[in-house]
This record gives sequence, C-alpha cells and structure tokens, in this order.
Amino acid sequence: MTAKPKVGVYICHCGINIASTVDVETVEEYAQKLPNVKVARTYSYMCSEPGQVLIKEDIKEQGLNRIVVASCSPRMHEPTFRKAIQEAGLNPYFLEMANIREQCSWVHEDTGEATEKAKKLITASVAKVRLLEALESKEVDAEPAALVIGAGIAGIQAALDIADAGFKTYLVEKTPSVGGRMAQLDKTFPTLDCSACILTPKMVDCASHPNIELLSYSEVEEVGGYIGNFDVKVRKKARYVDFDKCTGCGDCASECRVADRFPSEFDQGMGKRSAIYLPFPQAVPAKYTIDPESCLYLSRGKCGKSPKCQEVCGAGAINFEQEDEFVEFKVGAIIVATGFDPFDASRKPEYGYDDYPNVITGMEMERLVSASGPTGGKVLISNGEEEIEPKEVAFIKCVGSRDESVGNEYCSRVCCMYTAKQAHLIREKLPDANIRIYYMDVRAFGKGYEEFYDRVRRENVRYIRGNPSEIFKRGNKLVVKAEDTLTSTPLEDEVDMVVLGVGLEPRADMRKMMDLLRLSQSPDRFFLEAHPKLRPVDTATDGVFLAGCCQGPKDIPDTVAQAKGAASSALIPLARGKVTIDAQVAEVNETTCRGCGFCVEICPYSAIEMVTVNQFGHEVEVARVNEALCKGCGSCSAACLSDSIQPKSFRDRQILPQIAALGAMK
Amino acid sequence: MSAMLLNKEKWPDFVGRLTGKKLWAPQAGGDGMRFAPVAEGEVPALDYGNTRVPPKQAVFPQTETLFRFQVDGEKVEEPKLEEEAVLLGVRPCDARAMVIVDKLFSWDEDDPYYLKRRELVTLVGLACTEPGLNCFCTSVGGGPASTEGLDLVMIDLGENYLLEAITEKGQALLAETEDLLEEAKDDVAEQKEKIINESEQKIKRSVNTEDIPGGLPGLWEDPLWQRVSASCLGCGTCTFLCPTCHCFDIQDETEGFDSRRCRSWDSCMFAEYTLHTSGHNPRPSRRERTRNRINHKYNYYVDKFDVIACVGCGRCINLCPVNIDIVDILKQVEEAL
Amino acid sequence: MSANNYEPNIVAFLCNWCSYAGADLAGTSRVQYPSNVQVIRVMCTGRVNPLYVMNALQQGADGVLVSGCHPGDCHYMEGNYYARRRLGMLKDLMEFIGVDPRRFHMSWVSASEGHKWKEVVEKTVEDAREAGPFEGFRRRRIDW
Amino acid sequence: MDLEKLRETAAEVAAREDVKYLIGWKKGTYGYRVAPGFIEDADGAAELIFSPLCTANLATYLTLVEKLPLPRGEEPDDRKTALMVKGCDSRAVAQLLVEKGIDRENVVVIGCPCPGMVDPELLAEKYPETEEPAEVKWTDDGFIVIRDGEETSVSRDELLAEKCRLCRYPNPVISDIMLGEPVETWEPAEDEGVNEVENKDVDEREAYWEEQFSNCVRCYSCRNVCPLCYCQDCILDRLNPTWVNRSVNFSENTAFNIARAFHLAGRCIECGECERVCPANIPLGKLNRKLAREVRDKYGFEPGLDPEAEPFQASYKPDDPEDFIL
Repeated sequence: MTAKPKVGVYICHCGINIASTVDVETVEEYAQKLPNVKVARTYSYMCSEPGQVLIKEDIKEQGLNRIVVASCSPRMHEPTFRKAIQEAGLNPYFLEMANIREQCSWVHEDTGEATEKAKKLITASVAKVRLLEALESKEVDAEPAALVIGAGIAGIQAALDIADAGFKTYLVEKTPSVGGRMAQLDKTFPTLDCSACILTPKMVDCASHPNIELLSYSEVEEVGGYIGNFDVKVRKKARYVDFDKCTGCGDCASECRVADRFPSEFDQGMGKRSAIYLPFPQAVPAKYTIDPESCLYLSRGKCGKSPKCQEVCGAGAINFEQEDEFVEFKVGAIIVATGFDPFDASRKPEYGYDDYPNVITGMEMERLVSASGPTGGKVLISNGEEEIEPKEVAFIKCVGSRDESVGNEYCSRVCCMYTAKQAHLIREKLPDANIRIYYMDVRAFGKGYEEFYDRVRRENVRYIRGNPSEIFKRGNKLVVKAEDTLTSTPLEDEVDMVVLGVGLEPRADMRKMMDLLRLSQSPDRFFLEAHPKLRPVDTATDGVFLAGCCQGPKDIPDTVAQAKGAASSALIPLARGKVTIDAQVAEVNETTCRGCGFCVEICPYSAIEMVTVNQFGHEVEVARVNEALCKGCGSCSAACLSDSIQPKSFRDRQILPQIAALGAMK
Repeated sequence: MSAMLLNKEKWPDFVGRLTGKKLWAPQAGGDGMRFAPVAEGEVPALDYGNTRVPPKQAVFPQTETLFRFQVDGEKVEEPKLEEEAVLLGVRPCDARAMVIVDKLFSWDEDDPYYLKRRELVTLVGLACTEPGLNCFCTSVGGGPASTEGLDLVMIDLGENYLLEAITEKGQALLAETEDLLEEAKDDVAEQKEKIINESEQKIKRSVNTEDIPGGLPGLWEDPLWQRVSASCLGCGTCTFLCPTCHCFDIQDETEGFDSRRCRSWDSCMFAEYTLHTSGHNPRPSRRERTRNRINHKYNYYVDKFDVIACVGCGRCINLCPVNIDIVDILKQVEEAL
Repeated sequence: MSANNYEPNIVAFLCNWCSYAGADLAGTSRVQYPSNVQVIRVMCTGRVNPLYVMNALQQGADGVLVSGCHPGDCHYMEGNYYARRRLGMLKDLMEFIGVDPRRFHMSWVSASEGHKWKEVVEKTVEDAREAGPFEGFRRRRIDW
Repeated sequence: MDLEKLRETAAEVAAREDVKYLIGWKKGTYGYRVAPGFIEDADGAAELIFSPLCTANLATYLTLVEKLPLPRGEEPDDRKTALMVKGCDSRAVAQLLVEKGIDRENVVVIGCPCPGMVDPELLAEKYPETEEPAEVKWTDDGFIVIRDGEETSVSRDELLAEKCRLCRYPNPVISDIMLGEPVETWEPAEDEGVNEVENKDVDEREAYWEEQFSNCVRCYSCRNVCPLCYCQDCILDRLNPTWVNRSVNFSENTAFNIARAFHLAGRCIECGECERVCPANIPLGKLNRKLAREVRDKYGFEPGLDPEAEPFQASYKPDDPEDFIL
C-alpha cells in the first residue's frame, strides 16, 4: 500500500436527471464526512469539460489519489472519467463509479429513499476505491485481417470497405453464392432501381478483390481468442464440384437425371432447379454445386449407369469423393452479417397460406415480378386450369410483425414500403387490376418514402385500414374478411390473389453464432448491440461487430450504412496494429496457491496453466495466468479455496469492504 | 468461623443468597462444556468431573474488547469493569492455574483488564473426590483439595459440604450466608483428611517432574520432539482448553465505521502464531511448536516465575484428537535426560 | 423492530454484461421499483464467491440477490453455470443451518429485461420483508 | 483381519528404500485411545494394529507435513509415504489425487477392508475407559471389548459409529496393497441425524445451530484433521481480507463453520473426523453429510471415488438443478 488514500467524491446532478430526485447537497455533505474523503463536490454535468476540469484540478491541488464519481452507469462513462483522471496524473484504475442515475434517481420517485440509496452507493464506492490498485494495461499486436460472416449486401459492403482499406478479409457465406436476400429482390424502393443491377457489380467485386478471400458454401465452426487475435476455423462444405475446374457452363444441370425437379431456394420454391445447380444466373462464384440430398448418386449411391453430370462435364469437375475441408486463420476483428429469415406465413393459419396457392408472400411476389423469376416477370396465378393474370389483388401488411400472437412485437420496417413498391409494379404490369392494401399503419419514414407512398396511392391503389381476420375460399375466389376501421364497415372482399406482407425474423440458426461469438439477443431476439444508441454496431464481445438485419430489421440504405459503420469499427484495431489488453485480469498468489488446478478447469479461455516453481528447495505446482488470454471474469477466483487467484479491481479485499459498507448502513 | 457445614438441601438457598453478583457455574447441558453465567433461579449442580473449557474464561475471556472507537474519529470508549463475580465449583487445579497466570499478567506491565477481573471475582472451589482418568495434579505441586487461589473451598462430606474460607473474600461470603451454615464439629477434620487421602489415591497418573525444568534445555535437538509431534494436527485444543495457557492476539475488528480493538486467545500450536510478516517462521513446524509448548510450561515459566505452568488437570490429554499425551511426553523427556 | 415497519437491506451482486445492463435499462426506461436493493457490480456471476452471501448477511444485509445472464448467454460462456452450482449448494447449506430461504435469491436477468429486473427486485424485497430483520448470525453490536 | 499379516506387510513396506515412512495405527497411551504411528523401519511395524478403534483418517498426514525451507543445495526427501487406509480414508486419497494435493507415485496405499468402527464416545460412556490401554476386536456380529483383562461382547448395533452405519464404501476404492478380502458391504442406514435437522422448521434449525456454534472454541481441529483441508494458508486465518474475525462469538463461529462446510461441498468423503475431534461436540458431520447428500441426489456426484474425476466445484452440467432461481 502506497500513500494514505485521499478520496474525492464528485456527485453529478446530470441536469435534473439526478438532482430532481436525489438531494445532491445532502449527499455531498454526507460524503464529506466519510472516512478518507478529502473533497466532495456536486456539479451539474460531471462528464462535461468543466466537470472534468473540476476533478483534475482537485487531483492536482488537493493531492487526491482516489476518485469516486457518482453519476450515471459505469457502463456509460467509466472510460470518460478514467481518461480524465489519467490526464491529471492518476492511474486510471483509481476510479470507482456510483451509479446514482440508472439505478437510483431514474428508478425511485421518493427523494428521501433515492437520497439514502445514493449515500449507500457512494459509501460502498468509497470503501472500495480506497483499496483499488494501480494497473497498467498492456498492448498486443493485432492480426491485420478481418472475418465477415454472411455475404448479403451487409457482408459484401463491409468486406469491400475493409479490403479497400488494404486489409485481408475473409468473407464466409453459407450458401453457394454471395448476394443474400437483396439478390432475390426485383426493384428497390423508393427509387425503383433494379436490385440485381446495383448489387451484381459488388458481388463480382468481392469475388475478384485481391484482399478478399471468399469462402462460399462455408460455415464458421470455431472462434477462439480475443480482439486482435481471433482464431477462426471454417468448414468448406463439399460442393462435389472441383471449384477450379468448373467453368460454370451449366451442361451438368440441364443433363441432370433429375433436372428441374427441386424447388429453387432462390426462387422461393416457385421455380425449379436440378440436383446440380447454380442458385441463380448471376451467382458469384459462378460455380456449380451438387445438393447431396437431391442428387441420386449421393443420396442413393446410384444414378443410372453413371452420373449424367459426370458424363457431360467437359472440364471433369465433378468429384463425388470430395469431402468437407477446414481452413484455419487468424483475424483481428469479426463482422457478423448473417441477415434474417422472412416470417413463415404458415404461422398465421387464418390467412390460408398453406391451403391456397394464390396466397403468396412478399418474397414470392418479388420473384414473380422479377424478369429473372420463374414466370419471366409476368404476374400470373392459376385458376385451377390455366395461368391467368389476376384481376383483384390484395396485400396484407404486418404479417408476423407487430403481432404478439406470434411473439413479434416489433415493426419489420420494410413491409410498408415493399408492399407499396409491389403494388406499383403490379400496377405497371396490370393496369386494370384492382389493388388494395390492408394496413394497420403506414410507416414511410425514409428518404423519399412518403413521396413514393403518395405516388402509389395516386396510382389507384386503395389503402384499407384494417387487419383482415381471415381468408377463405368462395368458388374460385379468395375472400378477405376484414373491417374497414375508418368507416367501421365489415368487409368480405373477393379477390384473385393475396400477397402477405411478411415481416423479418431473426435467423433460426442464430444460436450457433451466439455460442461461437458470445453474443446476446435483445428482446426481439435479434443480436444485441453494445448500446442501443451510441454503440449500435458493437457487441459485448470486443472486436465483434454487427451489420445488417441480424441486428434488427432494416432497409437496404440502413443496412449499407451499418455495414460501413461496422467496417470502420473493425478497421480500428487493424489499422492501429495493436489492441489494448484489459488490465483487469486475474493474478495468482503463488505462495498460497495449493496447486489444485480448479482454476485451470474452470477458465473458459484456457488462460491459466499449471507451472512448476521452486519454493525454498521444493518443486511445487502453482497456477499462472496468461494475461493476454484472461478476460477478467473472475470465475476462477470464486472456485479457489485458498483465494489465491484474484481478478484485479475485483479482489475479495476490494469487494468485502463494499459489502461491509452496504450492510452497516441499515 | 473458617470451617462451616452446609447441608446439601440448603445448597439452593446458598446459591440464592449470592445476588448482586454475577454467578458462574459449570453449564448444565452441553456436555459440561464450560462455566456459564447462572440464570436467575437456576441452581447449578456440582456433580460434574470438570468443564472442558477451564474457568479462566471468566477472568480472561476468549475474546475481550479492550476499547471501541470510530474509524477516522476521535471517540474512544473503554469498557467498565465493575461487576463482581462468583465462580461456583472451581476445581483446585483451575484455581491454582489462575495464581500461575496472575504472575504473567502482573509481570513487567500490569494487565489492567485481567487484574481487574481477578480482583472482582470470588472463587468458590470444590475439592475433587473423584479425580479423572488423566488427572496428575499431584505430580505438579497441586492436589485434589489444594486451596491455592481459592477464596472458599467446599468439600463434599456426603450429606453436607464442608466450607472453609481461605481468604477475606471467602470469609465475607461465609458471613453473608451464616444463617444457612452450621459450625463444623471436631471430627470433620478427620473426615476431610480421609476423603482427601482417598482422593489422592485415586489419581493414577504421575510423572516425576523434578529434573524436567533443568533438563529440557539440553534436549533441544533431541529426536523425541520429532517423535511426539509427528501426529500433531496443529490444532488449538490443548492450549485453548489449558487453564494456564494465556496467549492472546490483538486485532481491530470493524463493522461499518464502528470498530473495536479486541484480544482473543491465541495458540502457540498454530502456524501463524510465530509467523513473521516476512514469511519467515522461527517455529516452522509442529516439532518446534510442540517443543515450545512443553518448554514454556516446564522450563521458561519455571525459570521466570519459579512455578510449572501446568496444573495436571488432564484436559489436553483427554481432548487431544490424536492421543498426544503430556504425561507420556514428560516421561519420554525424563528417559531422555 | 417488527416485520411490518422495517425496510429490508438487500445486497445484490450483478454481472456486468446482463443483469447490471438490465438494471441500467430499467433506469433508462424509468421503471420504478423499491430502493432497498444495493448493487455491487462484478464482471460475471462466476466471480461471486458464495461466501459473499454469508458475509453480507453477517455484516447486516437482510437479504442477498445474485443475478446474471441466462444459461447459455454468459458473456464468458460458462460463468453463470458455475455460479448456479455453487450458489445452489450454498442455498441448501444456508437453509439447513436455519437461514430463511427467502433471504437469498438468484435470478437470470438479461441486458434487455429491464422489466424483469423490476420484478426480481420486488420479489426479493417482498420476501426479505416477510422474513423480517435478519438477526441470525449477524455480526451484532457486541457487548463488552 | 490378520494382525500378523498386517505387520508383516507393513514391515516389508517400511523397509523399502523408496519409502520414507509408513503411517498406520498403534495402541494409545490409555483407555480406548489409538494413536497414529509413523513407522520408519521394519521393527516399528510390530506396534501397528487395526481394530474397531482405528477411526482416525490418516490421509490427513499426507498434506499436513510441512515443506520446510531447504538449505541451499540440499535435495528434498522425495521418498514415498506409505499409508494405511480404510474405505473412507481411501476416498480421501482418491479426492486428493483429483485435486493434485498429492502425486500418485508419492504414496503407497495399503488398503484395509473395514467392517466398521466403534463410536469411541459411546463406548467410553458404556464401558468407562481404563488407565491401561483397552482393546476392541471384531466378531462375526459385533465387537469384543477387552478392558483390564475382562472381555465383554457387544452387538454391532450398540456400538457401531454413525459414520460407519451410513457407510457405502467400507472397502478401499484405491490401493497398492490390499490386506485381506473385501468385506461384505451393508445397506447404509438412513441418515437420521441429517433428517432430524431437516425436519425442523427454519427457526428451530437456527436455534439448534446457534446452540451448537456457540460452543465452538475455534481450535480449528475440525479443519486441521480434515484430509481435504490442506491449504497452506487457510482463508479463515487471513486478515486481508478478513472473511471471519478472530473474535470467538456466535456470529464469527457460524461464519467459520459455514465456510468450512461449504469449502467441502462436493469434496467431503464423509470420514467423520471433524465431528470426532471436535472438543465442543458440534455435530459437524451433519453439515458435511447434508451437503454430500445434496451433491449426490441433486447433482449425481460422489467425490473420492475416481482419481480422474472432474472436481465438483470446478465443473458444471448444463442441466444442473435451477429450481431455486427466480
């Protein structure tokens, strides 16, 4: 222990956020009398420049060596104040924050109670701060490379930005082609530019970029390490097609014995593909893939005398012996851009999606209106005998969004606009059709959105306010049962076709990513960002960033913006070439360590190892911490029966006085 | 009025008369664990061997607050020691032990806490008629009816207790209870003599301690210490339950901002007892600690105060979990001389 | 002090990533709850030495709460699983020696469960209130 | 058990060059006492016994022996320690191996299948101790107590120690040399001691333990005798931080006892030594056995059976019970 603690306590008003509930003057007076407290002050905004200056001057003039800031959550401003006291010459870890805003003034109405609680929290902070130790953070080299998981528009954009900045980027895509959901779209709202036209160049870019290593039809299997030094293992699934030999000619697919027999994932099952296939004509890489489940040879072991594809492939690219391969590499940062799943319309059985072929989803409509789609861009329905153009078209919005009955309280943010866009496209193709859109609210918040919505309404698309309760069949017609809530008129609307404006949902397989990268979910089940406002692309895991709809529903411009944001965040450690290792790591007292190895068993980061040391002539086994690997969680120390391993800043001798202070203040 | 008879039927009245003072007597339940304050109206029974915890705790509590203070404050508060106490049924060995311990606490510096408590206490002894299996008081200068340290001694004569005042405090006690007592008849002395003799005969264990104090220094490096300490667990049973052990440790204990400085019994058998801040321990193993325990009682104390700091109560033998037997050790010492 | 007019003093250990963030969210959302719970922030519930619970009761708490991430959501992957096992054992031991089970609770509150945090606080306070002031083995104001 | 065989084997082992000493049981100095014997050569083995009085778990000495600072250049004596173990004692050895408290190659384990020990206090109560060391022997259905040359037969039920009535592993689970054939195991009795406390209401339990813990003199014999309390520097002795004050009073005593019992959760092998040595007769075994029962019933774990097992306190299962979580 060095000098006797001289503590300064700084109580923030936070405007009236704290001061209106906590009697800060009383707290100040109280804090002044606490043991070892030399100064206690209040100020309107401690985090402001003058507030910080106040602290810095006291440190210099009053010789303070420990600082307690009673203000907002340490999750908010701990870095701010650490930096401030460091600038005044104090070790940045000589700081303790008392959270008297989020966990006091904002949650208690009674001034007396809130004031008492603030006193307690400050007392505990003073008790702890006196015993904090000076820590020095260390720096380690960061691997100048990034991993981007998911190659939809978010992943593509992020990868391109990082690669353009000059860093190696691994872009891992689960499906055979990059492009993601955007590739399936026809036109984009509100500008109506062709989705493929603006996306395809980027897809090509990312495949040809010298800094991008595209790993399509691949999945991330393992991620270890920490920011700056992640160890990644990727499984390259067997395509059964030699990647280097395949020329993408397509002879195999047309000659396949089961050609065009399987629903095409890209066409939402409305089109067909062969067992060997290219997901869509512009797919990148333009390499064929055999779906082992539909391939006769792979699923049954026999395909005629010999597989047709093998016979016709001039390049000799078909290889049924191919196995999954694993590649391992190191990266400094990771961007998660795994996208979303469209809401499964079967979960709203009242809309008859499973029963009536002419009830389709918005994604299906995208394919239907697309020139590259199954109908070549014609909007056609089946009347049971032939394909005809529908006369009466209804859209239903908020299917699977804003709907507690399916567990989705959130708004999917794109459905209002895509239904409007699709109504417009139908109007273009079927000038005489009657189009109506059933809606709860219309949210047209983006740039040019309201104008577009207006335009669509003027194109004789009827907006009917009311959520249909049911769709049933009457003769050849579909009946949409609803109530026009503006006129309180019950409706039974006979139509030829219903488009369900399905919302966006978190991917069904996101659990795997959560486990790999230690990510959490927000209440909407999308990935949780580190802070909803200020750190929207960061996650709780340092060095892992979010882009696109995996973090929450968003439209293309927002997705691209977030992808660029994530890329710039990921570039920070790469560009700097170093990352700072948290100083709050565990430390072993080798004299008292009994060498039982409990900590080694527990450490999730394998940061502890047993080493042999010589203690007065005896060889004994003791635990030792690798500081670069330790994350300071402290799980080891709660299991240590001799208290020999302790996380710095959260040592027993720092926490027990907090407990004592809180307990004593009955 | 120095030898009186108390009919056993009047024992409750006798106890009832001792009001205004804190009464201590061997605890009823709890396996005769210790001396405990007697609740009002309670009549302590005297049909016990001896308590496990010696009555030293009444004058030298296991934990004693020396003063209270406020962290960072001026206020210091000292205890007020003014309540008089009477200990009923103290065995002669335990009373002798207090006399032995007195020497230490009034040695170079007076210990005001201990001495004040001693001053306020009256020891009413009970001579032993049924000594325990491991009693060896007669080998260390005591006896089943020793009165050393007692203010009043009681001897069980069957129907009556014979009460003999030893000190003025004892006299005063007899005076206060005079109406309950009868003058002892002349034959009492004979009866008493007989009982004491019989009792002495019942003491089976003995060791000749004559040469031990002088001989111990020469046995400093003798292998016997390794032998007798090999099985020692290093616990505090022998010392905490010893009536003459008197070591203590002082600590400040804090609750919130209220703090107190207190002393608690310590034991030379504990490893930390001699552990230096540097990590060095001059008594690094159980061997040195066991050697110290015997030397302290049978050598250093004799050297300094001319008395063996062991009264032969047998507690350490009875309660040692691994049969470390001080009589056996002393015999081995004798043999090694 | 009777059980009716006393305010229980509760010490809570919250993990930084889930429950502390959840409690912060409750604040940001201006959820109101009783002021009896004082939070000590630790990085992970795995850090909570079960003896902290004993120590808090001994030093004057009437109730103790430990709250962390839901199973599977631990920022450090496994810390909450260790905590669950250790504190489950401690709870059994405390009950066995006569500590009212209402004095010790453990919960899973995620960073997004501001409302659940409120419910946990209310339940903890309510239980401690029903259990009454903790005397038990509290480090009492000791007599001379 | 054949005493001659025991002594013969012990003599052989003690004489081995790679063995420092053999720890076994020997006759005590009086009454029913049995003392640990440290046998350094073949001759010493003649002192050894194995009888229903050999309750002590000698495994504690494996970690109790101090590693004193060695003069420069001097090599530590790394010869093996030979140890006689009953079933319960052997579990301590196994658990010490799990926790790396000892190295397997540093011990020679001599297994003594155990028909069950007498309860020494019960015995002394019924048949008072004598100045001369007494003997107790096993018979087919009980014990023979031999004091001052007089033999008394006593039924097994009358004197069997509680820990032995509850015992599930009377035969050593780990050994290098096994003395005699394994004994037939018996149906462990219901743990009435723990049940009795469990069946009290919470206030009664509090009162019960308050009375017990108030008697604690903090001699630490329970900790020191425990083969699994082997930290060089126990946290309960520390001052910075202070988990438990030095003061001896009900509050600190309770904290001490909670911490002691808790540190043994999932580690205690139920040898009952803590309770046996307690000079205040605190039923410490109940605390340990309660936890052991929970660990067994709720977590499906028993310590001290497999030297390769994962330590209970340093492992978890995703489906560990969590019914107590709000």
